[in-house]
Amino acid sequence: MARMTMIEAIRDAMDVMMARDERVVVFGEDVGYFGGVFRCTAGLQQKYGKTRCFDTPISEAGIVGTAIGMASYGLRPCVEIQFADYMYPAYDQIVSEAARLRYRSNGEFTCPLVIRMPTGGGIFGGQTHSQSPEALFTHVAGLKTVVPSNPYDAKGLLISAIEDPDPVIFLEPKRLYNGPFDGHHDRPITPWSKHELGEVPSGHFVLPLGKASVVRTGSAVTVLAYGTMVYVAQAAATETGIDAEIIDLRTLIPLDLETIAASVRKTGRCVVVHEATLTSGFGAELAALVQESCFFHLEAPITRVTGWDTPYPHAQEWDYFPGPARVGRALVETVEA
Amino acid sequence: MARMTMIEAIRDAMDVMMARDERVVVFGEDVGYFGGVFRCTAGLQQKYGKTRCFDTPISEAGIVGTAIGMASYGLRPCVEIQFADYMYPAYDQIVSEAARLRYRSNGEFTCPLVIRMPTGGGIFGGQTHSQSPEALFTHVAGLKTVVPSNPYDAKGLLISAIEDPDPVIFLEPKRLYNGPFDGHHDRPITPWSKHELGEVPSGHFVLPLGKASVVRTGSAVTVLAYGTMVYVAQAAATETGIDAEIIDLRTLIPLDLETIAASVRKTGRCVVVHEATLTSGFGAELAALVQESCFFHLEAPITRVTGWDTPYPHAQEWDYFPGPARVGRALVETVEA
Amino acid sequence: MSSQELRKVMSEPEPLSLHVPEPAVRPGGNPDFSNVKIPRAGAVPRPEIDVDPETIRELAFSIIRVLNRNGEAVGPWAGLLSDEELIEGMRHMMTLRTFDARMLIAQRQGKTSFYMQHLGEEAISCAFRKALSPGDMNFPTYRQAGLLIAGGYSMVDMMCQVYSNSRDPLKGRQLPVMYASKEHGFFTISGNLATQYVQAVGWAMASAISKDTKIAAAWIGDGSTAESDFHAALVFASTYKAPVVLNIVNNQWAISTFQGIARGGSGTFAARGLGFGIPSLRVDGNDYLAVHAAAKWAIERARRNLGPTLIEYVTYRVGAHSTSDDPSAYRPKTESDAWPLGDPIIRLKNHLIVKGVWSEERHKQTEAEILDTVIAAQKEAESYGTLHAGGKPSARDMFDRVYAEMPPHLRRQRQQAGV
Amino acid sequence: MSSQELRKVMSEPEPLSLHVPEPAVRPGGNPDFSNVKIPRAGAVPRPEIDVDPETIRELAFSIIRVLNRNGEAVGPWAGLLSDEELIEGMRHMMTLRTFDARMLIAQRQGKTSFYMQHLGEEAISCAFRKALSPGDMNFPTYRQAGLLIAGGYSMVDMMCQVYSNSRDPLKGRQLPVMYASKEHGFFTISGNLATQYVQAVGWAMASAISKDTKIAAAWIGDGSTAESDFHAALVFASTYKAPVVLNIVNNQWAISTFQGIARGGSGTFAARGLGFGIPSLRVDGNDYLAVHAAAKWAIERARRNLGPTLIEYVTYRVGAHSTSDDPSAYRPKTESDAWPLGDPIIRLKNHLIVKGVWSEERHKQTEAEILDTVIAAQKEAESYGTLHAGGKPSARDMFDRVYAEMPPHLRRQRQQAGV
Ligand SMILES: Cc1ncc(C[n+]2csc(CCOP(=O)(O)OP(=O)(O)O)c2C)c(N)n1
Ligand SMILES: Cc1ncc(C[n+]2csc(CCOP(=O)(O)OP(=O)(O)O)c2C)c(N)n1
Ligand SMILES: [Mg+2]
Ligand SMILES: [Mg+2]
Repeated sequence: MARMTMIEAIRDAMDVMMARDERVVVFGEDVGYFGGVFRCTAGLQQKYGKTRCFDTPISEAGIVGTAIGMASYGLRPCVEIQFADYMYPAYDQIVSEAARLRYRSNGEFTCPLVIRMPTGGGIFGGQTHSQSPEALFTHVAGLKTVVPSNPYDAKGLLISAIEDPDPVIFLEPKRLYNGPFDGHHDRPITPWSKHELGEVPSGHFVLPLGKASVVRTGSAVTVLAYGTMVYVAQAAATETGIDAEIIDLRTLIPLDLETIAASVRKTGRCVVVHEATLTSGFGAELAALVQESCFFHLEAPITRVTGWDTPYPHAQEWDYFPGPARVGRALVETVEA
Repeated sequence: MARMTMIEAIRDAMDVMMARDERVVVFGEDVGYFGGVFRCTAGLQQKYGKTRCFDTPISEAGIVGTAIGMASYGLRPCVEIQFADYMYPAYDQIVSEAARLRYRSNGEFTCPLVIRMPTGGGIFGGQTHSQSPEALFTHVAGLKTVVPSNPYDAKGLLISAIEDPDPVIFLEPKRLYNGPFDGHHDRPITPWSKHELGEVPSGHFVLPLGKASVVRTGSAVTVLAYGTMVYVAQAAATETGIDAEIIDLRTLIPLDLETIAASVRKTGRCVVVHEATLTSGFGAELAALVQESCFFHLEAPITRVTGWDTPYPHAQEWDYFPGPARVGRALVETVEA
Repeated sequence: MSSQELRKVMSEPEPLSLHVPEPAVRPGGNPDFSNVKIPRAGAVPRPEIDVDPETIRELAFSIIRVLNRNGEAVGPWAGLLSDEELIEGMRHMMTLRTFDARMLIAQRQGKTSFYMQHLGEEAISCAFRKALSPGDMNFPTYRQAGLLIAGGYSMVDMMCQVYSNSRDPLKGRQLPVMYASKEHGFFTISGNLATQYVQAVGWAMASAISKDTKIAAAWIGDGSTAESDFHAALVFASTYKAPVVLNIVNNQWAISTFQGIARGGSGTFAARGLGFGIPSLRVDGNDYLAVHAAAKWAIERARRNLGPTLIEYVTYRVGAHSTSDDPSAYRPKTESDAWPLGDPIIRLKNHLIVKGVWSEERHKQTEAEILDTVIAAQKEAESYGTLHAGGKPSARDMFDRVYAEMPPHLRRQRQQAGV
Repeated sequence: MSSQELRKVMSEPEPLSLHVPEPAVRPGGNPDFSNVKIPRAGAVPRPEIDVDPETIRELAFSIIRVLNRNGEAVGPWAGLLSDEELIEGMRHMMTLRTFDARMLIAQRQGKTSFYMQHLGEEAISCAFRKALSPGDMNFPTYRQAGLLIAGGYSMVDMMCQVYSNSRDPLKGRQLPVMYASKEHGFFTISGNLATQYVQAVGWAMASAISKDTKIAAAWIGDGSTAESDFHAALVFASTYKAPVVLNIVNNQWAISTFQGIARGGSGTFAARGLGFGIPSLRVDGNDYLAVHAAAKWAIERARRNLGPTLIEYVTYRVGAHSTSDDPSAYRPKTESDAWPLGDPIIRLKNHLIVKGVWSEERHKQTEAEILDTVIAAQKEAESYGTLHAGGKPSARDMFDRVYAEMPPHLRRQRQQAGV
């Protein structure tokens, strides 16, 4: 076990897989020589050569389109989109192609492909370096969508994603790269080197896709969260003193509905939090599912605490971000409802 | 008043607006000389000339990208994407640009633009001529999303959309072009010429965006539907004999939550139907909103009846399509729950 | 112009106006292809395989042709195929045409929902296929079924796909003609235009990364070159020198829009390659020998790691775009008769007759034989069902293969569907 | 090669390998631009405005230059600007450089989150702006603030945008440097690369549709030409002969990737235009006079309804990509010193001195004046706040202008936010 940042854990997952499996190739904008603008691929080109890890032209459609071709050939590409905000030019290739190759060809062609992208705000990145587009993937049959919240999970889930026979969208909350961030932007963060979840096994290990993790047990209300919001929810629970059970979903599709439903049946209340805009966000699906499966256990409406239905603003970042105060208010209201 | 098909009503709306307002221009693939593969723009080039209505290269990104430039210049483009399934190459321009010009420039530049696209299945079009991607638009702040279900609404809403100062996604359920379709694919449809909603006022008239219509009043359960599903829901209510109140949403964003909530508070039960895949479909948002705003009136879980979480298959079209039998079952279960 | 004159012009500009390209003739007019410049057969030189692309720019503006008016094969691109190979090619094209004719009728009879034919374009996919080696991969559009026919794929399987019946290899999930066969080097066809073009480049890159010897062939229509993925493909192919042949089938029409709408101000589609330093050829697409020779040259370049080649095949879409289309609404009915490059089957037939290895009689006889074979295949296919009658894929199949392993939510849904 | 030989090669192919382009030198190496072919100033001819694009293909492979080593303006592209205009251009470039320097420091002081500078590229946007007429519209990237400086936009407003303060014209919604001003012909900058390129074409088409006389200018970086919207722009511009100037600023780098990654096998970026029949020029981007002359030519073509022109400006990004970047990780520190086209300010300075209308002294004096002006603007801007201190846009502003009229759901959310 070694202490790692989330960046190091992600890099380590690729490193392990590139060493084990010749078919794993890594590419994207600034990914090769330089090692990525967030340094997630630093050193991989040096170690595995220019044909296993390389720079691409600035064309997300080209990155994903060629990766699909490579996957159908038999390689296992793990590509990076520099920011999730820049995945739109590749969206057609993701939705119409990667997600459907297996289905439409009845398995003649498949697409074992991982598309990594940093998501989320909190770094004053403005509207094009802050987005959380997970709901645009969860609506698409054929895709899996993963959002790790710590170095340990990131490594185990990324290895699972690379080994998965189907396309996986791997969303990396960039605000967590260097340490858990609970939304208190005016306080220093603990670096992962000082945090137990920075403890990452060396070598190959996997966390299965589709298993949530209960990061805090409680009986008053269930909080469904993923990525950065896991820490915000924890802060909110601590600060309000509410006995919240917090579930880190880790994988959105496939979703661990069992764990969710078991918790909500126990607590009778549910708050959903995410950073993406409210309307048609993944929180809507969670609320719909929870009321479908736990209706007769629910004692209060399911509340969503999310980014507002506006583009992510620059100066008003902390007004937009669903921080611990807003989440805390929702916890109180839900418990008191 | 004249009886019109939905195609004629849509064409008439563009015709009226092109005659009234020189700034209105219409273009897309096969839209000019030929008049569109569904004939929605037939005759407009002849009437208004090649620079007001014209054919484009096959590039959805180019169609929407140039339309955004034109809108920012001061024109009012109303463009066609041949099938909603082909909007993905334009998705970046829609999400990152059209939806955000006003916001990011604080109103220096705006984007009065309508993007029309046929949606939905039921014509054996397979996975790339059948999609209903509305949820991919409703998640995007800055867009409005409209889905008419009859010729009258289509004309009134399309004129509103063209006059709207912001970008509007106008989804045309292609299975309704020639007559209301209730999901009984083995029965002949009534053509619009024999249907009262085929009655369309001539000249200029508008239906405001954001107002739903209660197409059937009832007290046992509220059904939220739009597009083709409005007729499927009606058939299901008739066939099950359940006293359902059916709301045709007409506009998804902005949503007429008032009308919805008033109805659900009255009936205490709610079924949501759409043709799009279940997970993260717009039905999720509706379910989330309804339970948020009507929780203490709800007597049963909100049920969603939708397309399955698979690509739209060709041969199994009627197994996929959420027809009156499936909707009927949901009505019965919800009323009996 | 002096700067003063310039200023004058600048200060009093004329109003602008929008240029919208139009085909030479519309319905009612007389077909006119006088603007199509057609060089003599044999006139275009055949460069060395490792030629510097910048020195052969003119090839993007000419047309490589082998068969002349007299049915002779002439010039530097001739001489690659034996008589047997030519006769085989003849049979492939005739089979494809017959297959199309039967499926068109079947569609009209309601046995399936939709069909797309190749009429007039048979030489391109049939001849190209013969230049490939086993293991090479095509990324086709819906108008390259000749790759399957010439590759020996089962016609019954093709028809079962068209009928979405119980033996449909794709389990009814796909629109008719959207075949897929890994074994036959035929990538699963997408309904979304152009997406396959850049995937082909990726497949070729993968082959190079893997130190394999296989190459890829990308296919696209004239109209679809306007799509963005065409650009992505050329960028990546050019940068990584991917072993791929980038084929453009210019059949003059994209549904109702003539090729000038996509081509704009460039003289040809082949010219698109010039901006990328990619050797770009233009070939008579109705000349089986020319298509084969150009394909061979490009495939050889790819195989020798010399990088991509772009080829524009000049042809004409004689039939409707699909069974949903009626071309008489946008082009003169007789336009195809006026098409100056003739019919690929008739041209190869004449060549074989001139060579003395074929005759009108043998042609008729072959036609009859092929018809029998196709009808037999059709009968067999129909015994497995057609779209609305007989055997069909199950509703259960609808839930399968969305993922390798069915996730819980799909399991729940399948259960709900009661299948 | 005979068909037999060919077959032999085909049957025993060597393994393929992937080509990944690399810059000539990496950190630790000696900067080397010997591969950059630079023609003499004055050597490239100046074609008539209505020239047939096919006859000037070579211009896409050369470099139009006006200022020679001795600081003289020579050749057919010289002579368009008066001394006053040149001195004004000098001031614009110096102002932009000073503005950048101050804002860089401000960013380091934490007064804003982010900044992007123009070091070495000042001539391009400053000179281009002077060739435009009122009402023309630019669709810029983040590296053309010279369009605003040379267009007389208020520096205080620019700084308020950079600081996201209470007077920020964009209400704090946008990342620093993402300016927008309709009045100053400066379209709202997007964080998403290349989207503006095709929008510019649409704007130009709208002008033509409206029988207006205004033209559009599209801007893009070398790296971003790989994006798909670049293709869409060229397709539409070529088809509709849109009155637009398609500018490519080739500053050799796209963050950490050298221009060979985007350019691939084509000799130049200007060559991309050739595949579309668009006249394509290549210009010394560090030569104020050359930039202005080429811009004038292209703008005049557009204005006279002759259609689009593509211009590649050859320049060098001397600074870091942005304040988030450190170029020493991927290129030699001294590479910018070795850049053979020099510095645009020094080159114009030398020209003015040679002409006898400028001196080292006057230069220093102007530098000081400009610094004073910029500092004064900065003081004023800071009096309205900086990102983390002083006045700022309100949380209420966050909910505004998502739509022209606030829909009910946003009203509810604003209420919930308590603002
Ligand atoms: C992305 C996308 N946009 C539009 C369509 C609709 N469409 C199908 S075929 C076609 C015309 C294609 O023309 P071309 O590329 O010339 O090929 P051809 O049919 O002539 O072989 C169009 C517009 C589509 N299938 N996909
Ligand atoms: C769609 C998209 N992809 C990636 C990025 C990230 N990005 C910002 S600038 C840049 C490099 C652009 O290089 P170039 O076009 O050469 O312009 P320059 O910065 O050199 O002026 C990249 C990759 C982005 N902003 N948008
Ligand atoms: Mg075509
Ligand atoms: Mg650059």
